[in-house]
Amino acid sequence: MSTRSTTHRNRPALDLDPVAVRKARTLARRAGRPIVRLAQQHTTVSVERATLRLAGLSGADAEGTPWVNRLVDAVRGDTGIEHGVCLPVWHALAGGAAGDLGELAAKAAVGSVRFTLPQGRAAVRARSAATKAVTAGLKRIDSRRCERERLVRKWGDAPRTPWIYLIVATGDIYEDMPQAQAAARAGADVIAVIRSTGQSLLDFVPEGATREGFAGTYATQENFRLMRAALDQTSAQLGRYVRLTNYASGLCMPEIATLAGLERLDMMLNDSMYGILFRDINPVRTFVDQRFSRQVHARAGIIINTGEDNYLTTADAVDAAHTVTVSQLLNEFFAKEAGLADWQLGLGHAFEINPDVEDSFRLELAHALLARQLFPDAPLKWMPPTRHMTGDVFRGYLLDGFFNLVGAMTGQGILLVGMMTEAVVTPWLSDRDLALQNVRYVMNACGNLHEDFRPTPDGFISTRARQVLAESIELLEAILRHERGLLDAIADGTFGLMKRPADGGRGLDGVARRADDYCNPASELLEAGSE
Amino acid sequence: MSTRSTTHRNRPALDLDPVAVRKARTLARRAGRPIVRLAQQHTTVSVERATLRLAGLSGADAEGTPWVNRLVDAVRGDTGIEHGVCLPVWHALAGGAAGDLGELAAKAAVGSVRFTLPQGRAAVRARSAATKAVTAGLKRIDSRRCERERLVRKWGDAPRTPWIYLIVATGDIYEDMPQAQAAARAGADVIAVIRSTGQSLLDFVPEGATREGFAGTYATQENFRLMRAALDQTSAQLGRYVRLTNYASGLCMPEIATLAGLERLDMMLNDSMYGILFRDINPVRTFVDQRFSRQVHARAGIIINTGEDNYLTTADAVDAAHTVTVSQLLNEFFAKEAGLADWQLGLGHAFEINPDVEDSFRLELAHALLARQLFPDAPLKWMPPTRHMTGDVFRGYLLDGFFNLVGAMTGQGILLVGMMTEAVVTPWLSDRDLALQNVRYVMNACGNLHEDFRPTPDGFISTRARQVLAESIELLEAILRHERGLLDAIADGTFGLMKRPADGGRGLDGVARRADDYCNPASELLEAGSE
Amino acid sequence: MSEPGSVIRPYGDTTGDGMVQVSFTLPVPHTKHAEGAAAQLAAKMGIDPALVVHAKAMGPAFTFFVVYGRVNHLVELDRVRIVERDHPLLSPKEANLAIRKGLRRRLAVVGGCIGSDAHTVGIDAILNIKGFAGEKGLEYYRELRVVNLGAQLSVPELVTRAQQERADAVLVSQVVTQREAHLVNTKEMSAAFREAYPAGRVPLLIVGGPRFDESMAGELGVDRVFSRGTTPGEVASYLVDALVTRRPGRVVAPTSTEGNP
Amino acid sequence: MSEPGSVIRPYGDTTGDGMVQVSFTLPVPHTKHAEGAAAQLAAKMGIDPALVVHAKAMGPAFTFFVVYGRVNHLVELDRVRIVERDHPLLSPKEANLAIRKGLRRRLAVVGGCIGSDAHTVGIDAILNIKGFAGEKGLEYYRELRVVNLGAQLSVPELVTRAQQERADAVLVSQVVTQREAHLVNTKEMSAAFREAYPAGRVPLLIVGGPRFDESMAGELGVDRVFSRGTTPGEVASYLVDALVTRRPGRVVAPTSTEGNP
Ligand code: B12
Ligand code: B12
Ligand SMILES: Cc1ncc(COP(=O)(O)O)c(C=O)c1O
Ligand SMILES: Cc1ncc(COP(=O)(O)O)c(C=O)c1O
Repeated sequence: MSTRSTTHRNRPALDLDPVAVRKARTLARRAGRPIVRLAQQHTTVSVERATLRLAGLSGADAEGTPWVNRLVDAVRGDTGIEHGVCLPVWHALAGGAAGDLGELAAKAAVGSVRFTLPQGRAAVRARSAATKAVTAGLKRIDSRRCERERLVRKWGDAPRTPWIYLIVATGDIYEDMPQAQAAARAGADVIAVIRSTGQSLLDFVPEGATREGFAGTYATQENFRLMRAALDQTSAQLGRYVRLTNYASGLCMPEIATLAGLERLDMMLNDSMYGILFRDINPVRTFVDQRFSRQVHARAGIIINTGEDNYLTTADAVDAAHTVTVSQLLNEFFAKEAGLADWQLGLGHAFEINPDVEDSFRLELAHALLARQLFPDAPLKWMPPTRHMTGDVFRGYLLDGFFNLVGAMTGQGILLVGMMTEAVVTPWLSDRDLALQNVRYVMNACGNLHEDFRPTPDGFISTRARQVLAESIELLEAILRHERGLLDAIADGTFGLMKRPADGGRGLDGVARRADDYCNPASELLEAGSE
Repeated sequence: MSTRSTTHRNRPALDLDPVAVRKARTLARRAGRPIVRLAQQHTTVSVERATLRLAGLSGADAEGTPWVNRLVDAVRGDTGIEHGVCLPVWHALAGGAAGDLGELAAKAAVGSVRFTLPQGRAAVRARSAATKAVTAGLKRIDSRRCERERLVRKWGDAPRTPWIYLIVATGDIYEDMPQAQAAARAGADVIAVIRSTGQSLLDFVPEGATREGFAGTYATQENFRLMRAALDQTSAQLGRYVRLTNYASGLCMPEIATLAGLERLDMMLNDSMYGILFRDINPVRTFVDQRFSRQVHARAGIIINTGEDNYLTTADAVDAAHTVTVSQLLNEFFAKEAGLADWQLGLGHAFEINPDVEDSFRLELAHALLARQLFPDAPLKWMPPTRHMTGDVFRGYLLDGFFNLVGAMTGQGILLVGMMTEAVVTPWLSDRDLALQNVRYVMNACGNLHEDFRPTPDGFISTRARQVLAESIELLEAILRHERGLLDAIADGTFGLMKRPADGGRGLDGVARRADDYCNPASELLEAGSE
Repeated sequence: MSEPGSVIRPYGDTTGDGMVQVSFTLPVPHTKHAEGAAAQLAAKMGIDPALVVHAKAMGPAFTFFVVYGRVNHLVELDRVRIVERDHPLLSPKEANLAIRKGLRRRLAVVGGCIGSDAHTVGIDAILNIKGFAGEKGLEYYRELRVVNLGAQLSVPELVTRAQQERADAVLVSQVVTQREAHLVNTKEMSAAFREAYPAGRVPLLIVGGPRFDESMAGELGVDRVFSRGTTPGEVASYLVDALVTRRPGRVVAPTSTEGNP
Repeated sequence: MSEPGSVIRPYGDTTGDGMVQVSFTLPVPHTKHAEGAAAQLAAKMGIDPALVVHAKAMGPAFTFFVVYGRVNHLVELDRVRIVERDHPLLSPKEANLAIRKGLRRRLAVVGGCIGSDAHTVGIDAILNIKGFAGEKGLEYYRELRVVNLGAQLSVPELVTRAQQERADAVLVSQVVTQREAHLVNTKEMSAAFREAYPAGRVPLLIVGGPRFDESMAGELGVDRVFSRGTTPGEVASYLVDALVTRRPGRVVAPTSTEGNP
């Protein structure tokens, strides 16, 4: 994103107090630290399954249950996961229980293997075998990253920022592919394949090519592969590397992150709290999975997209503006702690202010500039109006135009293209074409308007930005006043108005406190990358 | 418009050289002077008919030919119009040829009166009788002007600028009225009733209420009265004086201007060259009629709207930008010479740059700001995209939004609301409603954006504005280099690419060089108002 | 408003002109022939004359069209089918009173989003105190005991909770409609309730969402369907009418009338 | 491209889904009943299911609607009626050559806008050297003598000038369509020519404008109708075909074919 980080530098500067900015970051760090410790002290079934995927285990049984689930469940039954599955698994292999992981999983599935925790030299042997296997997986991810860098050099990168980000969501990977290719030809720099509703609540990753998602297509390794191949073909024709995005969030964050790395996806939706707030996934489960998945993204050179836009679909975009900023600061802290670099932080925000609010456009400018200035080197992800979109598609098309204008005037890095049918249907082919025409007009006609855009130091825009920053600091302080800090704050509905207690939510049973002898080569190798 | 002239004062200033500005005005004056002299040396059938209308003659014969035409044609047959029709007409009345003008016209129509030019005391008597009659007409116009001022005070004026200007064009005055009232209720500050195509080529003003215009409704005294009454009713309900606009331009400028004054219209389209360029009306005829009609507008307190937008429908809006500026300068000169005040100068310009041109939006800003700054106290009329509108109504709706944005950012006085169906049909009820929604959004959300809009002195926008001003000066100099100045320039296609020789075009036969004893009390009384 | 037999036409800028705007995509390359195809479709929709005012190629295989024209159909106002409210619209006060009087106990209402649907804003707008469009939600009604089960609820879960709470009414929201998810899920839900309860004892089943057709209650096996822009007051009034005014527990078919509102 | 019998449907986001968007105004106040009326109209247009996704009152007596839904009509590609070009598209060079060879004299072309229509940009785009869409106008063709009579021309004037100029072809533009002005004026024009000329000697009559239906030539009594986006080259090629390739002077009826382009 080097191009970008330069482009936005010459954006109009808000008059923000550097002391306040530093303070906000410090508070975010203080709120985040305990969560990181929590993450370091726990593992989850998904972390363990991701580790096995790195070690090369893939595929599913006849009912479509992935072998990684079969194997982890079996181990869990015998030894629990608190020691990590690696020692028992490679110990079993060493003991000749099976020739390879696949065979072992198959046997485990029918209960014909018992797992035990190796001790002493046996443990050392198991650990080194496991490390070898996992390292191979990480190498595959490394080579995919190099491949991306090579192809971007070969085919060329997006011509300008913001990158134009388009969604496909037919539910059928074979309809998705031509639509994605059409969108790329029409000018999209990034294609996101929306997931089928509810996949985030599945505690396994479906297998194979799928054709029957609801309002989206399942995230599977094969779907990833098919779509990336389709876009590679088009990228080659266009002489422009078209990026592919999918969603990590949910009960399988670590595994999906791993698959994304293996299939050379380029961006992943990965928010530290989305699963907790919007899918009622247990907070501890989420934070543990989130950290592992981000370490994998860091390694894979994948840009994460955070989900602050979601807050504004339930809370008011003016009243809750500071919750977006706070979430961005937390996402930044967690991301960097997990080893992600600034250019990998697609921090989210959205154009969701009620358009009937007086000066709404200038308020949007203030919020967008605040984010731009707080995170000068991050490729901010600017998201279009959704909740105030209605069946009046003409009005919707106009609103999207002014959303695009804010994007152009404030140097956003990634622009999620708005659809006039937002309130009606998942996007039609023609909606996408019209939407791109809208973006093209605004970028071409007004792309340089920022040169003439100079918010006065104590004008409406700067004042509003300072106010939001101040409210963010207050909120962070309020969070820290809670006995257990962030966990309690989440529990009492600080974000998006949802109350999520630390001991509630889905997937808690998949969490285990690491034993002292916890062993997970993946985590160990990935920690290297972390701060 | 006092409100306006203040609102725009705090608009971002372009860095223009005052010397250049002064020079442009001087050149325009030098180009205009000879035309004014030309106008002072001639009269036209329409000027004479307008005079009779002021004197109280109205109505038409069985075939619908207005009595003013009948009478003027008869006088012309006997004495010609070079002396003015007043002396022969009131001489005939004094001689008992008829009891009043109506009866006289009726007799003249059947050839039962002969007209002669009175001499000596008879002439004096005729002249003073005519003056008395004409003065009564002017008094009626004066009282209508006071009435407007009273009603604006009573009901209140438009809440802000730009005034929102909407068009109705059903062709049927009885469909126009409810649509105009609906538009006013929906937020229009000004209603314009488009004329039926080709009325400008009729050498008479139709009579009575009409229901069968093409793409517009005939401008008649009765239609004026009906629509003004309908809007008065709505204005009273809304507590906001809604202005009414029609078109003077054409072969009957002086008469329609007079009827507008008598029926309390509030604005009139009145361009010094539109008839010449776009309707192939003889230049001399146009300039003579134009001056008289503007003197009447001045007296009636009517705001004129000039037609620079039309140039850009045939010429390219970037290449021909300076022709718009030159035309505005000429319109300003002719208007002031005719006695109009700055607040009465609705100088026209339009958002007609090809939207695919790079930086088109900023070019529009540059042009709009140039006009704003050259004419700081004139209520500029900002007109929407038309020629680059297509059947893609979604794109059209977006373009209109950015047109509205320029209006808001550059402090325009009158905003002609664009319709998404511009390329398809004359506006539908729903087009108007959607268009107003578009304006409301932009004004409400971005209305104050100008506060943050600061074109740098040597940035793209200021540079472009200076360039257009420079080209305007060159063009004015080129015009003055012509032997007969402006007339020759018009003849060789300087404006809107149309070639219009001074001795060509429609209505030339209705022009006469004034004799030394030319007598027209209306002209004399109106001259008082002029510079 | 509409005396029997009264007909109207769409209105462009003149009474009776019948003008409409249409847009669609055809899976054909942009050729003159494609524009003819667009005109043919418009004609089949009853548009005559039809003006294809815009045609744009979207890639090699698709073309987008905008068509304007006069539709020759008549709208027969007295043949309009809508689901009428055949009961009074009550204020919270009146509703509470009616329940207290008529039932002498609080009504139990259980609600949530079933299937994979996670759109809770709609059901919350109906249930939460905060409410919608200035009206307080059902939780605000003293005589209603509201249990909001939130999102992505499985049907079995819903049934069990309804039984535990001895629910008089079950309110279900469905916002995602792709592949008719909302219809499929609703039918599954109503079937499950008929299975789990003795005939006639099934709680009042209400489904809602922006894309439902209110006249489909019968088909879906529910008592009432609410659509776009429903307000809590409308729901409360219906609950009182169905569970108090009429014999409690009895399943009421939606009155779908012909004619004037 | 379209083998006989091949049918297609509108495309929303899946092949065959038949999705379309419609908007219109009904002259009724905005009530639930009005939304039902909108749904009824959509149904009559063949849209089922029809979703009324937007309804907005415009004053007390009108409501604007946006409807989305699946139209059940099929587009029969082999039944598409369009006016084919049944002759080669010539370059100016080729056209000039054909005229010089076939006629041994220059073709006289008279053009203008009749009636009160003052929209000259269209006819100028065809006639003036400047041309349109990168193609030079007819004035650029050495073998064409072009007389552009401009705007707001009366029909008698046009006929006289055509006679004076011994016009082989007369080109008329009509842009304003309100109250069918373009059709009315065109019929008046063609009638006047049949009157003024001996049968069979009438010059080739061509009318054009953005809102004409090219298949109406017969009805309008002209030889050919050109619509939106016509280029000078298309017109020149037609002139050569009609006046040179086929027997000069002979009036050719437009070939309106069924089927594939
Ligand atoms: C907010 C929102 C979200 C939020 C939801 C947050 C939350 N906690 O609810 C988030 C960001 C999480 C989200 C996610 C997704 N969303 Co979403 N989302 C929306 C959005 C913008 C607004 C919906 C809303 O809140 N409306 C406001 C409420 C008050 O209106 P309402 O739901 O119609 O409810 C009213 C009536 O319908 C009725 N009612 C509704 N339910 C009930 C129930 C009863 C019993 C009664 C009586 C009445 C009733 O009363 C309510 C008040 O009048 C819409 C687009 C839009 N502008 O409509 C898309 C939209 C609904 N989402 C959509 C989709 C596809 C998704 C995703 C699947 C993929 C994606 N696009 O990201 C994901 C996954 C969600 C999932 N698993 O279900 C699509 C659905 C398309 C379709 N028709 O199938 C939409 C239309 C956007 C689009 N065009 O793609 N979304
Ligand atoms: C430019 C313009 C004007 C200019 C005209 C300048 C001039 N000298 O021509 C001015 C400002 C004077 C004007 C005035 C009016 N206009 Co006007 N105008 C337009 C506008 C913006 C563009 C038209 C244009 O130039 N198109 C570009 C040319 C190249 O395209 P074309 O005409 O379609 O021509 C092509 C084809 O049709 C074909 N073709 C056309 N003629 C012929 C002839 C032959 C022989 C052939 C072979 C081919 C051919 O070839 C051309 C090249 O492909 C349109 C809106 C729009 N965006 O379309 C309104 C529009 C045409 N105007 C309209 C109206 C109503 C008027 C007015 C009556 C009222 C008003 N709105 O001001 C006045 C009075 C005009 C009159 N008396 O006729 C309406 C017509 C509505 C209708 N369908 O009836 C429109 C559609 C705007 C609207 N929505 O109200 N207008
Ligand atoms: C960060 C993030 N993750 C995931 C999703 C989608 O999650 P689900 O698949 O649960 O709908 C979203 C939706 O907007 C998101 O913002
Ligand atoms: C100044 C002026 N006068 C008159 C008209 C309309 O004239 P006509 O009635 O000849 O179409 C226009 C059209 O835009 C105009 O700009």
